[in-house]
Amino acid sequence: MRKLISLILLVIIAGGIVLSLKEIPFGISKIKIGDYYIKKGIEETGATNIVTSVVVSYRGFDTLGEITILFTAAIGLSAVLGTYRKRKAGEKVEPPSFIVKTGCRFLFPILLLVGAYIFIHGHLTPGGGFQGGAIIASAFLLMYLGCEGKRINENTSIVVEVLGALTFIVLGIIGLTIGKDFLFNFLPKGEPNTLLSAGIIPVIYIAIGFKVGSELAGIIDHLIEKNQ
Amino acid sequence: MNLSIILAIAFGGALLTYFSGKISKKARDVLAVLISLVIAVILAFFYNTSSREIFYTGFLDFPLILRIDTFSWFFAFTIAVIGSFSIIFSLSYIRKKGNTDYYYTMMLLVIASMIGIILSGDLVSFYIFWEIMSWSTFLLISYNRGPAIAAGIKYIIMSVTGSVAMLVGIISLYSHYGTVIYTELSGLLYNASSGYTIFIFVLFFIALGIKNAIWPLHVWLPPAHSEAPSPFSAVLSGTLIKIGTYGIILLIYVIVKINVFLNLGEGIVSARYIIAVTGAITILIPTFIALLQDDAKRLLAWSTIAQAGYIILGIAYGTSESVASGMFHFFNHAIFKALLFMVVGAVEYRTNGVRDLNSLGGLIKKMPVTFVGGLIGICGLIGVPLTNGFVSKWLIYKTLIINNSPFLAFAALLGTWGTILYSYKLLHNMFLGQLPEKYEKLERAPFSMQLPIVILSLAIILFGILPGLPLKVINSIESGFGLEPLTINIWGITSDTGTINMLNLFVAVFLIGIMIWLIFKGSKKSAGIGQYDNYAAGTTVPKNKYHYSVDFYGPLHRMISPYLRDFIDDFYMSLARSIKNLGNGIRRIYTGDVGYYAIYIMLFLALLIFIQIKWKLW
Amino acid sequence: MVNPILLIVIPLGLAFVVPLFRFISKKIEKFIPFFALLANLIISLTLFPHVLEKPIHVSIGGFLPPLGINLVAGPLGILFAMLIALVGFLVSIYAFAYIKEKDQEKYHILYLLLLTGATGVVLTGDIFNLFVFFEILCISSYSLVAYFGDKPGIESAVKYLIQGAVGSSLVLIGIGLLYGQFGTLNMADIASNIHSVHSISVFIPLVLLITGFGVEAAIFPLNAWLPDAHSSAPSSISAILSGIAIEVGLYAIVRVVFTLFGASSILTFLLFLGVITLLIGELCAFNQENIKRMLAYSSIGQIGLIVFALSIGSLSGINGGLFQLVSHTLSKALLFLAAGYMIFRSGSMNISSFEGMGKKMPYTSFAFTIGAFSIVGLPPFIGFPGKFMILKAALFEQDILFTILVFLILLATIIEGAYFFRVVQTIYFKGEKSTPGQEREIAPLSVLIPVFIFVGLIVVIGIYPKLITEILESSASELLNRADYIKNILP
Amino acid sequence: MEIVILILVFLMIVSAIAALIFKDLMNAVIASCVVSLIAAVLFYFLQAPDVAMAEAAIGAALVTGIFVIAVKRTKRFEE
Repeated sequence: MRKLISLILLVIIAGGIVLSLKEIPFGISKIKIGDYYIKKGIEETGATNIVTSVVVSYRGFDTLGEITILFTAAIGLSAVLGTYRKRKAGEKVEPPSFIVKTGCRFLFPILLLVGAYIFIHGHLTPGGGFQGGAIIASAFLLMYLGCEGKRINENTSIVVEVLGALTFIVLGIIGLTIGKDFLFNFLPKGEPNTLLSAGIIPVIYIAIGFKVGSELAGIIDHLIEKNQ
Repeated sequence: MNLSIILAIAFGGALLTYFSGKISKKARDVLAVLISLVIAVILAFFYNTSSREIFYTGFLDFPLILRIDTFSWFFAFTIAVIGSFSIIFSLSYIRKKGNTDYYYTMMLLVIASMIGIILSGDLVSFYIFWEIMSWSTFLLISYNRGPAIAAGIKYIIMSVTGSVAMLVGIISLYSHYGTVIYTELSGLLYNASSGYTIFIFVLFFIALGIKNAIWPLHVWLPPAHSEAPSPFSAVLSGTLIKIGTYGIILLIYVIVKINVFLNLGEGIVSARYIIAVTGAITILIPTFIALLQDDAKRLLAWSTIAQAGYIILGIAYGTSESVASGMFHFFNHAIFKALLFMVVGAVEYRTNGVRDLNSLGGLIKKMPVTFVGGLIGICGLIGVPLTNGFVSKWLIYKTLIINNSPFLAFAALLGTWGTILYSYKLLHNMFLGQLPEKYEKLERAPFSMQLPIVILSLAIILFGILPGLPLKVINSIESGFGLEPLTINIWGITSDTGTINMLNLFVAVFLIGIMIWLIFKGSKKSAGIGQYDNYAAGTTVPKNKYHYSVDFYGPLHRMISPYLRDFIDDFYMSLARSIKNLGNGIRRIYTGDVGYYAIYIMLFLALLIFIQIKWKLW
Repeated sequence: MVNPILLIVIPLGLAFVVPLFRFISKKIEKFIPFFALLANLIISLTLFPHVLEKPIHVSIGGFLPPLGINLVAGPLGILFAMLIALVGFLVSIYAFAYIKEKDQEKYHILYLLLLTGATGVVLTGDIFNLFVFFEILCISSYSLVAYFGDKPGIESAVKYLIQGAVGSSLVLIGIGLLYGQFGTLNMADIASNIHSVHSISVFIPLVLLITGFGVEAAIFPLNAWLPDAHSSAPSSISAILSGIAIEVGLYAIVRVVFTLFGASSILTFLLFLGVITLLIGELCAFNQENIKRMLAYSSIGQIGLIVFALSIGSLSGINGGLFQLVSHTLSKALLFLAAGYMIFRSGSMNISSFEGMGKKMPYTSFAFTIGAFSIVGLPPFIGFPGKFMILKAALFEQDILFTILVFLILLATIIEGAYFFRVVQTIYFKGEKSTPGQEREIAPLSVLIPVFIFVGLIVVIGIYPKLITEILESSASELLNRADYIKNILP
Repeated sequence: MEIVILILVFLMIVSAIAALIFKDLMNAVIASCVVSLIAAVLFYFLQAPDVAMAEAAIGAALVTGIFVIAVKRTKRFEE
């Protein structure tokens, strides 16, 4: 009965959304802000990857908010798990097999490298701080799976996290103090398509990469190390 | 002198009293008495003046106005005087109990807010002071704990119900006429449709009727008056419920104006008759319920409702004599009901909280002054000639009879017979008959209790013999309302249809008294019987086996009690219960299962979408 | 003039910094929210006179709207920012003594983030940015509800999380649809393109947004999370949730309905919804034995009243609704704080365990009484002008429908009075008169100071409502003058 | 090209339904991982490499990992 009702309700809602979607033209460049970004993005921000220029520059404030959400979630998780830690006695974790162990050890540095590559080149190629950070975090996930007993240093991860976020905010405030707006791109934009271009965008993306990486790794750490 | 200074003294004094109590108890007592007296004295100086001032402009866009004229002076002064007597009475009464700082503060706050209500010149400030009075009263009613808690909650719920109704009325008037100032409002309702006038009337009457305890709205009063501390009961009964009376007069004669009021409806269904009949019912039912009470204060509480019925009857009847009787009776009732509550309070104080009429008795020798106060009080209550109650009751009977309202007149007379019965029961069961053994060591009431009792007793006699004093004030109020003033002199009233002259009456009573005294003196002396002389039926009854006060009026009691249950109270209680059950039922919506909660969200959304797609409502 | 962005950046930056203090001293962290919110309070107060003249627009990153994100510090936004900073500041003082759990650091971070999110929501001029800050607010409140880590806390946090997540996803879908149709996320830009909500393609995003934000704003029937969450959270957080979080949800709805969509046609529906919410909240609270649940249900009722007032749609209606909002924020925060400390002392949330508190904790009891009277709407406390203004606005419509709704509202007021007075009686008059050994236990100063500042505000604004009516009036006209809002941002 | 996308979409729907139906939660996690992976591929086809990358890294890798941990710590089979 309950399922049926839910189904009916969802059908109605979906119908409504479809009706609304009908009005939206797909594939036609009617999206006016999007058009502007594509046309003027590189010129205004210096980032070749338009997505990055939108994420970090045009809508950089959203990105600041998003890393805050992530931060909030991580802190909240650790706050809840930190107080709600029930120890199950005698729970044994099976040691990983040799293949897993070797594979993980082999992949760990490579993943770190890939992650770093992605966020450093965020303004040039697809990807950026979030993706790079996630890849780094998955490297740590592998480390937890493959290497028994190893874990990240909590203090280090927190310092990295905080510094990453602070870099973002400080860069924003510098923009403010030099008389322009918050998050103003005050560094020289440089030549597009080179690593040292797009002003503060790569700096922010690197900071985000570190922050996201350490944060997600911290979350994994909290989940796995519940029985400490 | 500024009117706002009175309020500043009253409210500021209340707070100051609290803090001074933290320093010194003596200083606080002195301060409390002083403040209440100062207010009364200042108000006395305002006699026969009229002024109007804006005292505060900070509340939204309403300039809050204070005004004084004879009408408000009369009420304010009565309230201030009764209030200060109650505070004097409290001095020893409250000493035994805890939280004295709190008690005095709240008492002064109630008095201050009552004076604020009376002095307000616009409905918004009227409402503000009204609400302050409501909650400060609430905080004081429950002071005695125990059953007082239920009494307090009943009071405040009814009071809030009334005041929200009144608030709608006030704002509705404001939205129609753009003003809440009495002088600007007055007469504006002349052009309103009678439906709207009735709407306003009903809304205000819910509030004023609850405060004034008019019959189906009275249920808060008996528990509240009987459970409150006695000096505060005096304030409650003597003055606080009269705020409702004040409001009714204000509504009928100042805001709506008499001519609109008299033209509202016709014959039996006119507003005038409906209210008057309600007043008559309020006299009848509570009088006989009072007869059934065994608790002294509860008896007085029911009696208060009944007496308020007389006042309403007089006011609503709308002739100049009836209005005068209503207002005069208000004045008298304030005096003798405050007095009676103080008498009961003094007994309660000395007997450590005994109010049960079945277990008291014979205190006449132990507390003679209190007894005399009680005697004069009930004389006033009954309306014995030479007491003030006589004049006001005479006026109402006369009006009702000559204006051809036999049913109302009958109700008023029947009410008086009932009053005689219950007030005799009160006096007898407390002071006459045998003295129970446990009270043999009883002392007299302390001076601070005797003083207000004596003064109020004297006031009853004074205004009984010289009714012209208050009637002069009432007369000038009436001419302000557009009613024809009565022809009065200091001794009474003269008119074509009946003259009352207390001087003649006084002389007559005096002579009759002398004659009776002489007859008694001359005839054979009857034997005096001591309080413990229980010789009956050929044998002496042991002292404590038989107590004459128990089951007073027993047969009558058994006869009428089945008809006089407080059905109204039962009705309200079942209403409260059903709201409670409704609340418990509705709470089941919140099942605790988050799956349902998610469905609620989806349901809400789907419903909106469905309605829009189907009917294009928005 | 100060840049309003600092209102967001300062608490946000400080929240990020808090973890570093563990390397210096564990004692400092609890003062961080205090200073951050003090700064916010000062900034919003200095902005206040400027805003009354002309709303301040700040674009971020040097991109003019609608290209980049912009902040709109209008009277409404600053009013809310001020309220958030004020309540947050006072509650942060309360937390000095109240929060004693081991992971204090995380409490303070989450607390700051919650308030940052709330401030962001009320200041931003971009619908997606609003969503982002809304999420910060929600996520931090989920975890703060579970902060004590006891079973009811975790359970209600999870329920809150589920319902909140449903709501957020609806909001996100709505924003997506809006972006698809109008190709912009700037609220003024969208607003200038929306001409009517009659078309289903505009109506769907509207109801999605109302429903989504309605979950946080606790409108019936979207409010099932509230009684659990508010009652099992730490009392300081309950105060913030009741005083700030649901009001911010309401702000989002109001902003969407009035500014973004200009959807006056849906107001009648919201009118009824408000009254239903009010009645249900008060009826549920009526027979409640758990004090915090009672307060939580009463919050539902109050929100219903505010929704009703705002949906009258006239200037005086919105004015009254905003006044009631301020009054509810102050009074309910006070009630939760006072009740919180009494619960802390008596060890139980049952109302009957408060017997004799009037003697044991005189100051806290006094404050609770003031809060209760104010909520019920008795003069001279702040609740009275609020209720008065709402009734005035409703009756000025001179409509029989409004008269009926007013009577329903007043019925709810009576019910509300009944249960609040019952608690006041329990505190003062119930229980043994005075048993020996019942020592007076006066709450610590860090509890009494914020509580009494609340009491002071309640009394002062109650006596002198003009203190805030000016900003309320310009806020109300900001909401109603949609064209001005658009013109100011997109000249 | 069109055909490939259609097959992918079909596979995606199948694995989404599978994730709902499976009683063994570990299988369900894997199925949802497949959904994410296909979504990532589809994003790539739709010329959104940034989103594809995020979906692959977060949806397919991290979330799956976290789910696996969660399932291991609670019950493996749905009742």
